Amino acid sequence: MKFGIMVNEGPYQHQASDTAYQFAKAVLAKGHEVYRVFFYHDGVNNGTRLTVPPQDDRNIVTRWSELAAKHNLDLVVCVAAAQRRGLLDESEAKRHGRDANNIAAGFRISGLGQLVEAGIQADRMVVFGD
Amino acid sequence: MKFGIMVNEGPYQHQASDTAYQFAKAVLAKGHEVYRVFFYHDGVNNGTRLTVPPQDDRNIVTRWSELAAKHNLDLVVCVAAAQRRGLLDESEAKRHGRDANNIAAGFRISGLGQLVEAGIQADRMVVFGD
Amino acid sequence: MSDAGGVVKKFMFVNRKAPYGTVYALESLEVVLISAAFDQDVSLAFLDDGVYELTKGQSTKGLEMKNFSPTYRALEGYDIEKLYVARESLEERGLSEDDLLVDVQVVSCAEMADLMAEQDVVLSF
Amino acid sequence: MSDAGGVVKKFMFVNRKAPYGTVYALESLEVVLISAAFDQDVSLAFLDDGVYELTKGQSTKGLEMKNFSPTYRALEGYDIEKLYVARESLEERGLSEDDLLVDVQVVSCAEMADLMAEQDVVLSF
Amino acid sequence: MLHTVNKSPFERNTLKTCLAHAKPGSAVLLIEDGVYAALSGTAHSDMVTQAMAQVSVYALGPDLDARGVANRVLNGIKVVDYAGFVDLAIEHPATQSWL
Amino acid sequence: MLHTVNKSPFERNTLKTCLAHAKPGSAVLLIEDGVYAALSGTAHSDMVTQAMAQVSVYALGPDLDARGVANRVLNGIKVVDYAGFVDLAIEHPATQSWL
Repeated sequence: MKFGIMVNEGPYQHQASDTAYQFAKAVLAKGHEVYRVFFYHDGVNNGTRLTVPPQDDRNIVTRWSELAAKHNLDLVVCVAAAQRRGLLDESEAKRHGRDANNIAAGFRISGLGQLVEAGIQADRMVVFGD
Repeated sequence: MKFGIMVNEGPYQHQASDTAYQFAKAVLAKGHEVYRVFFYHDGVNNGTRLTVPPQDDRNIVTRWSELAAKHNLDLVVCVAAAQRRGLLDESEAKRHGRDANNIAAGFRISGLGQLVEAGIQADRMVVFGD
Repeated sequence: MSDAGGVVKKFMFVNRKAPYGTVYALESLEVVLISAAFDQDVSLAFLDDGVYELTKGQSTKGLEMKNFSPTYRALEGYDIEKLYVARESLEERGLSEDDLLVDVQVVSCAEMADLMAEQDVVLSF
Repeated sequence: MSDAGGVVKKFMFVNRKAPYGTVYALESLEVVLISAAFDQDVSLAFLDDGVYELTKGQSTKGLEMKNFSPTYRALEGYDIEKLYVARESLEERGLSEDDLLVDVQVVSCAEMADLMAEQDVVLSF
Repeated sequence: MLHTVNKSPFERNTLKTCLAHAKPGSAVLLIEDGVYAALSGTAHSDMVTQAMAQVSVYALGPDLDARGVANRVLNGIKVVDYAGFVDLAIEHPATQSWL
Repeated sequence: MLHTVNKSPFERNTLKTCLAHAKPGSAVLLIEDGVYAALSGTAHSDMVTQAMAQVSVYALGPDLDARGVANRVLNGIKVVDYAGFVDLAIEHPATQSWL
């Protein structure tokens, strides 16, 4: 079965990203497919490679990147929400004249259509937020 | 009179940063002093120079930077909260081996002691959050 | 734009939060507008503080924020016409249909529950 | 470390949120620990879901999150000994002092209000 | 003491807890989504009206305007702007934000 | 339908609204701070017990454990892990997250 997952909150502040990650891992462990994880609202902040969590805590961003690499997941960050909050990839940074970008490995920036499309293509859509 | 201000939420997602900004402007307009604005929790995300808000919306980060420049404000971002969430200045990025930083003009990164010290030195402390 | 391959699903966007205090109402509306391009069966539910998203007379100058409430009026032009508002939520707030800036269907809690149960995809923010 | 110049103010940290669902409880505790270095008159108030921060037996392995509850036991070592817990909040939750992992003073709503009114600085998260 | 409440009383327990701890003579300022508590004809109007016997209740005008509810404010609630918020914070020796 | 609730019933109105809209035969899964609704002896236990006459109520074990309340779960509530959460999402044709 194909799952779509939406994450509406950033790392650490709310548990949403943690729960979504554990849910995604469980989906994969059962042999199902994660069609896409869509990061919206502050959820876009899960896609920054600049986090430096304490040594004794989980690294939420790296965990997503690694899960994506292992299972070829499609981690999509909403472009409009990302622009508002300062999450850019190289081409976005260039386009908007910014001198740096901060997107992490395994994440890509795209439009809200990707969320609707996930709703259409996936058999189940589950939302995690505040 | 000297005011300390704490901001606990990031830009756009919650109104906290907007209200804090309008409050700070009103404090200054009345001839009082803003001793320090301390950004904690997701509030640290107010200090990223990578935001690209829509043309017809306010630019929350730039607004803080400009207010700081005009009134010589002390905008302090909590280092521990910033590390968790991916807000770094040049020296933090170097120290943690990151290839980019994203802090905006007028913000500085420092410890939680700066919050307690603001509570001691300011005549009034006002907190804005979720 | 749609690459849905002819699939039509029932999408419901559930709005339970007040505008301006948080961005959820605004960013939810942005998804609704995009969804129009996919030829799906879209409905919007407004309950609890979500009914405040639709109040007439919003004026955001003092907040320096964008007043996005007129966009609800534009939904009709995108063929998004199923707007359901919870009667109990209006009543608790002393609001009536006349206080809302768009035409809506006011429904009971039981009717709203039936509508929700029919959906293929429920997005909440 | 303190550059308070001899000023001693009454600081209260107000905890009203449950642990783990949000980071406020953990990051609040980090401020409390720092405040100990400034020789201020520090107290902590736990009310509403904040009382859940102090429950015994927290075990976070399944969440892969850090269990920070033992830190409350360390507060005494920092001379932070004024921990006030709202009686009504415990009762609503079916909790008693025995369920908490540190010694606290259980106070009524009126007593908590008096304590709050005495403060110079109230920090809430 | 000045108390601020920024949450809707329909969504959260914040206002209720604030009012239970606001001592006679203190001030409660409703801001952001908290201004929905300032309105007449709602399920929470009575709670606020009763509280006004003990405490002064204020509401932030720009937040009322944004939400289109400025014409529904309960009698006895004073509407202030950001400058008035600053005045209240000065007038009272400490501010407690009920988040 | 599978309903998820991630908020404490003491802090927000989320669970109450969810239960008012969960049709007989549907499932309600309590996660994150929502698990506080799964406990016996609280001000909200009766509401949940009554709901169980119509809907199946589940609670996420790792969230109960983290909060130190796994030994207080109401009779009739089934405790599941993340794999059980996935099973519930599969079993029901749609999931509604009450945020």
